[in-house]
Amino acid sequence: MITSDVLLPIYLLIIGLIFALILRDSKALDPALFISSVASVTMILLAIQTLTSDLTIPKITTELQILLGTSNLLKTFTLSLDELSAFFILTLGIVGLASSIYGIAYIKRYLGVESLSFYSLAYTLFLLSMYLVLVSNDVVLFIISWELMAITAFFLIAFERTSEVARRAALKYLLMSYSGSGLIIMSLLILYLLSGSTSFTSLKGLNLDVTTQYLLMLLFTVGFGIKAALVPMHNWLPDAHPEAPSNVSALLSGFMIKTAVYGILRFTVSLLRLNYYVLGFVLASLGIISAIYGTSMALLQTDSKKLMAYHSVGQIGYIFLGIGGGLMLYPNTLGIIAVSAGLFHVLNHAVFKSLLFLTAGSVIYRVGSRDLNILGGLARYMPITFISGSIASLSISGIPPLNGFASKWLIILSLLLSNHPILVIYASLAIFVSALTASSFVKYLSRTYLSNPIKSLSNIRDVPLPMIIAQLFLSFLCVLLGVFFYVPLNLTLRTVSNIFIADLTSVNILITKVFNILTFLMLLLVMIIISLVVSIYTLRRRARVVPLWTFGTRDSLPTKLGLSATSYYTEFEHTYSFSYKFRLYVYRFIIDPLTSKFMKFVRTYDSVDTYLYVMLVVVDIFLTVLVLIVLTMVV
Amino acid sequence: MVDVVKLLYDVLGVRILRHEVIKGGVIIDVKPEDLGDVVRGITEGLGGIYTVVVGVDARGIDGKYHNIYVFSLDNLKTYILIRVRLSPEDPKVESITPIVKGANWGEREVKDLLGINVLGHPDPRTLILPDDWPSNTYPLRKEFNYYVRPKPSNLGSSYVPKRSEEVVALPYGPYHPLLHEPEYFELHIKGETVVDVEYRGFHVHRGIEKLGESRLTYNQIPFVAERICGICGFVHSVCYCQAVENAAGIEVPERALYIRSLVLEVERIHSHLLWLGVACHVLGFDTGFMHAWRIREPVMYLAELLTGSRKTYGINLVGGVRRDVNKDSIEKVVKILKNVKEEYDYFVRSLTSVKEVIKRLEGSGILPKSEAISYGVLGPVARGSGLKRDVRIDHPYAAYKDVSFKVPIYSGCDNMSRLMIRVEEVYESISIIDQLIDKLPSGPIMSEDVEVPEFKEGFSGVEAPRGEDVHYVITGRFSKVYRWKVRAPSYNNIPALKVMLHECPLSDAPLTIASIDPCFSCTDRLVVVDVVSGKKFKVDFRTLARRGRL
Amino acid sequence: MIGQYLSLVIMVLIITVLIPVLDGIERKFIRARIQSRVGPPILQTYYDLIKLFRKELLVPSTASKLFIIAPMLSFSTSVAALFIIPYTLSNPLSFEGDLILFIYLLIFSSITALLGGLSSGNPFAEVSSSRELSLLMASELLLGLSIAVIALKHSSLSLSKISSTPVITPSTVLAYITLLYYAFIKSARTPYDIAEAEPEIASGYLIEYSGPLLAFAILGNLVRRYLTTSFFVIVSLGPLISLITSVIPTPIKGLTNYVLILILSMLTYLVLGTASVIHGRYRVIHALDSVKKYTCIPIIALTLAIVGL
Amino acid sequence: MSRLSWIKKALEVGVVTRKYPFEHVEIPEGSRGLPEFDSSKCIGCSACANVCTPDAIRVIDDLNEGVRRVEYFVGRCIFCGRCAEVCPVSAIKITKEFELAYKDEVKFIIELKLVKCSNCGKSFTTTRHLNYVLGKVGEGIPELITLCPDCRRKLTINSFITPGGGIV
Repeated sequence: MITSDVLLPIYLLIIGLIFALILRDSKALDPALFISSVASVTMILLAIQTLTSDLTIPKITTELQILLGTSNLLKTFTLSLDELSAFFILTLGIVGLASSIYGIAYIKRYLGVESLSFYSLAYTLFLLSMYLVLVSNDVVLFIISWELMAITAFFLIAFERTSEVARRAALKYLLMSYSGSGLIIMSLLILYLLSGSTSFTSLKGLNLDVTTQYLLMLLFTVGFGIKAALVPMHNWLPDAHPEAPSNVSALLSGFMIKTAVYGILRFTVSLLRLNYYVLGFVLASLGIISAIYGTSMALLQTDSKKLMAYHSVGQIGYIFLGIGGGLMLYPNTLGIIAVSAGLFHVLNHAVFKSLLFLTAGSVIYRVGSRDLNILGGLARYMPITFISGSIASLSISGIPPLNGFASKWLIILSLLLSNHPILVIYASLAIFVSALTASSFVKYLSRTYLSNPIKSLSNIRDVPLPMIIAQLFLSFLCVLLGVFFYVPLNLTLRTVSNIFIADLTSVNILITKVFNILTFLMLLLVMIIISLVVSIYTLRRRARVVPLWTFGTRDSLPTKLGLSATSYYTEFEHTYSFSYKFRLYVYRFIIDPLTSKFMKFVRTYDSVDTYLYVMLVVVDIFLTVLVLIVLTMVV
Repeated sequence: MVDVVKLLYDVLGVRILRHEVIKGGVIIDVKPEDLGDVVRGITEGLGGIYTVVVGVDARGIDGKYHNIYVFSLDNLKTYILIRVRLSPEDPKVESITPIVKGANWGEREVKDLLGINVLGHPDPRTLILPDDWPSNTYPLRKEFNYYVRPKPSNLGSSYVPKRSEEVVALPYGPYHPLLHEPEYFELHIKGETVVDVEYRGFHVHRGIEKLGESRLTYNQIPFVAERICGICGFVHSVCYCQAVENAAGIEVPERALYIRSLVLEVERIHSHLLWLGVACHVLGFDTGFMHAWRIREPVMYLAELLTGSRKTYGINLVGGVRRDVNKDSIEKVVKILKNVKEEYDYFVRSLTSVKEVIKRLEGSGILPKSEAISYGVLGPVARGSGLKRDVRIDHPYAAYKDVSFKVPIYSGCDNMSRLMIRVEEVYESISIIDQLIDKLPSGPIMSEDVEVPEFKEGFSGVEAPRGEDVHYVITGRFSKVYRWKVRAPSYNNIPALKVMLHECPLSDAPLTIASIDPCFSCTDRLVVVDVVSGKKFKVDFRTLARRGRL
Repeated sequence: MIGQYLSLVIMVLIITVLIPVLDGIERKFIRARIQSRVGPPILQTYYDLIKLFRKELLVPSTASKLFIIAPMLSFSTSVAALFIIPYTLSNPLSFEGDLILFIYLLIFSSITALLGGLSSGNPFAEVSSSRELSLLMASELLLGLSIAVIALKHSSLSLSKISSTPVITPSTVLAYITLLYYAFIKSARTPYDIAEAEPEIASGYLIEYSGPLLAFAILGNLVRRYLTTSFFVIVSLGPLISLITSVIPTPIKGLTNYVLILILSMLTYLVLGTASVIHGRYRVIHALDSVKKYTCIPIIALTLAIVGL
Repeated sequence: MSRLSWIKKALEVGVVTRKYPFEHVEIPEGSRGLPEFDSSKCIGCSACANVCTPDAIRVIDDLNEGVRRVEYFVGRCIFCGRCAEVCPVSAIKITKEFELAYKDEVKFIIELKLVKCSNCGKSFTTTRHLNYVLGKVGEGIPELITLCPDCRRKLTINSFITPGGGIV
């Protein structure tokens, strides 16, 4: 029974795949997406079941038979499902569910332009590969599914084949992620050679000498860092994520980049137990750098999805700050809390970031633009989108009582209290970062929903039902996870304790302390609700609608009135230019040397159609897999 | 004077059809087609600076329309009035705006009010008339009665604001906390920086000139003229009286002249103090605002003491003044001024301690000297850009020839130098008043014969707190003026804002606008109908009250 | 337990009632006095608010519902923040890290007000919110660093703990100074009222508000102003008060603490008011520059704290 | 000087504004306020009406009642005081009264009797004016006094013409 539990989503998704393969264009979309949403639900249930069943039950493991190459050689991979993967599966489930439901309506806008069956194929495969990454208990399967994820993501990013920007971005992403996965594969090969077995269980308790440890640390950090888009390995993300269809970008930003977090926790922390302090220091530093850098870059964006993409960099930074900080203080209770807060932020970020991308998608769906310079005034036409968008924005800015606040609060709190000078400095900077986040999202809200539209908005109404459902579902989660945050926190704590084999007795003190903030959050929630009700039901009665105060000009004001998104925070940028100078240096010394090569590729292949790239990619993956198989055969 | 005429003939030669020397200036007649060369000759050859364009419906005199372009030769202490006579059927003349930027408004005004076509004007939009004013209706033509209120029509000339597509606009006014009178500035901004500005003014038209030409008699006009401006009203009445006196060749008694200068200087002091207060308020420094006005209050009392009224003194008549000053009021004046000077000194010194105010004044609202000349800016604005212009020196009037004072000049070209000039002028005015009081001659204050012959031209300038105020009068029959033209200083200064506001941070835009001490009602004195509502605009007797409220 | 909560509610109510009076006092005895005016009566703020509540409520046609919701929301959240402050140097609601929550609530409240203004669709609201947020970002850096110092020195982030354990070292003193400066910035008085700058952008994000909504917006501003001030008082002067009142027997101790803190907060409020009256308004860039310049204080403080001073 | 100099000044100056309506404000001697009309002196010569710039003073003859009304409307008055200057009998005095806000339009109305022309019966001026002129010219030609200007002109012309039609 348990076995089938793990396999259930896989089966479902495979059915989805079959649908996508056999059915023609638009007919393929609905069943595939429906099935994938069902699969997501099963994932959620599965994860919850695992996380809530008490620790004594052994980890669910199962065997997956895959036919490879010629029929005579048969390979069995073991899948496993422990708390760590369960937690990530939960996240995947939530994001997957939302984006699948959303996609049902959203992808229809590509009807006749792009092949929808192709989309549903790639999408289902994408979900499947991510799920496999999380459950695989075997190096080879891990690598295969990892590569599969990379390619399918590539296809989804380059979904709009017509747009050259998308193709370039996709290629950039692909090449970078290959260089990343190359490193990962390398390090996994090393491990394999050391342990002599491809199963994770054999890696556990593998004792490594110092040099190997640092080597692996480096390889893993860079390898996964590229996937996670940590500065300075980030620069594929702001190009790639905005180009994909919005629900896919939700999946990309919401979950795919977090597989890197999973990878790091899985290999460097859970299995190999590398030197926590050094690793933590590296991760935390990279984290805070990405947080500051990504957010301050996001401050300047005039493209809604690019803005969010940069925020993904920033928020990943937050996550790594939490985890890294936690690792630095490992034996300490605060360390446990910090790591679990980091994990918690993974969940929260998945929720609000995918919600943000979905709202941006809804705006694109109706208005057809994501340029903040010309958008505006949509709040009156798309109220639900506006509400969910603002909830998400407030949540990412860490506004109580929403979920973004809970995890940020825990991260900052645990780091500040840890009397560790470096971490304290990092935490204080993190407060600064959240102010930046808030400002940039006020810009997003005002330029998208509130202030004067530059384009005249005629007969714009709110988005179709599936999209609304997806948005409301996520916004509801934002509030729920924020107010009752100790529930998911318990899950994360448990996960972490399982990683570290740490006992939770000391941690429970915090849980008891949490009581007061709960009462306070309740108070806050009540006050907010009261003020909402009062202002809507009493004040609005008395409201009299008058034209906008245009300072007495007789003719209505000029069309382009107000502040263009470009000119928000120019003074701030001017004054606090150091953080932007930093960008300059990073580009000059690190990114440009790296990217220039990729760009050369791009230019050479630019004239050719996307399929050429695909060919290259396919060949590449075959080679990698072949090498792995051969190796496994040899031993 | 003769040498001026000679000079003119040297420069312009046969282009001058005939010339006529009037008090304080020379009128030369030229052919319309020669106008461009003549203007170029005067600006480049003689260094004349544009003053005003006057359009006259002289069909009652010689059956033609006249356009009179006035230039000021500061170094020769005289005005040059270039007159072109235009056919009554379709009056048209080449524009001189390409040569002197300042003439932009003047020519558009003539076009609006007298229907004199200006060919080749760079910006031939409506300036003064409301957007819905019926076409071919020209208020200043004699056949147009002052009480007529034409029906608004959309067929009429309409004002089209110039807006480039990529620019983002912020509306400043007509009703904005900064502006105490309705004006519309449209600031085109990039980030927090102003890149361009559109101006739409003349919301406060009261038809005073038309009124003066049609209804009022010589000695009634001073009282109306005083109400052109709420702050420097006395300047206007003095200027009007001088113009008429120049035209009629009336000799004004010495004592009257002294009293006029005395009151003028008092007015200058209170105006500058008022401006200082406003500047502080605009810079968010209300304490300075309150204290500036606290110091101003005794000056107002002083004005009331001398003239019998806080504002709109109403002591001017053609040929002299109505009210004499007596011994004890003189003593009071001396005492109060001494006190004011101390207070003011303290105020200025402690204002320098407010760093952020100083920082904002420096380097904002730059008006380069070359632009200043070409726009023909006046008063503190000109002096702040290093131009040495002061009517009290260049075209001496009243009693200024008898007193010695220095004209502060700053070449910073920014708001700071404009402020400093006003600051120093207050000291100067106080010393001038002291001198006047010492030298005050005895005698009558009103000349005996005030006979005014008809169709004589008079031109006069007075240095208002905001700069040179100019009145031009053609005397008429039945003790009424035939044409009365008023040109307030702000009329020349406001167009220069386009230059000042360029690349100026948004926070300093209000300060820059305020730094020319704009007096919109002076500028807008003209037509009959209010632009915004198209309704009649009552003559506002309480301008001071309005400004006082701020 | 219940009694504690009840007393907390009562204390908060008292303060909420006093805040407009405090503003009135500032207007009458600080502003008017220094500008040598007669000034309004002390209850003027109340009269204004009452008048506003009576007035009709105008909503621009371009506005969304948020325009109506926001003022009351920002007011209620700032009132909620009032509940965190340990008035008697201890607070039944206090918990580890309520300081962080307090800060985020402040951000929340001010952001909501801005969003409300923005939703009117008036360009000046946009300009002002851009200014306000630039200032917010700059000042949060300042705040974050000084909080780091406090966290290092007190090794606690619960306001009631901090306020009841005196730690006087160079670094903490510097941090306290920073907090005072922060309160000055956040009080949105001159020279830092760039977001409302009457003559420049016509009171910015409040431009479209009128009647009850304006009243709520004003109340929200006043409460926030008081919050930042009392935040400084609690963190920096609280320990001293606890030293003084440690001798007093328990039953009246809480009351004395409350009264002392109230008085001190009001005094600080008025001092800040005085400081603002003799300042002009900064240009936006100057304001940011000044904040940036003073950021060195908490940086020094943090280095000192790390060194162990 | 430092910023504190402002506070120092404020403390030394004290409060300078006044609670005006509740406090009396001293205005200097000879400042011009509301003109006061002495109806006993006025002769209805309408000199004041001629010089009045804003038409605050109007002179209207009511023929069927046979009176001349001198109306003064304070709402239009600009308090220039010209009327007082030109009044031949100094019936107008300028007071220092400046609080002029009333509910209703304040009007001073002086009603003076008109004299009818002894010849054509047209009423041409007020009795008082006539007496005033009499006082000025003294022993004039009393029979002409009661005639209106037109009749007077006619009479004078006729007096040159002999009954025969020839001119004297």
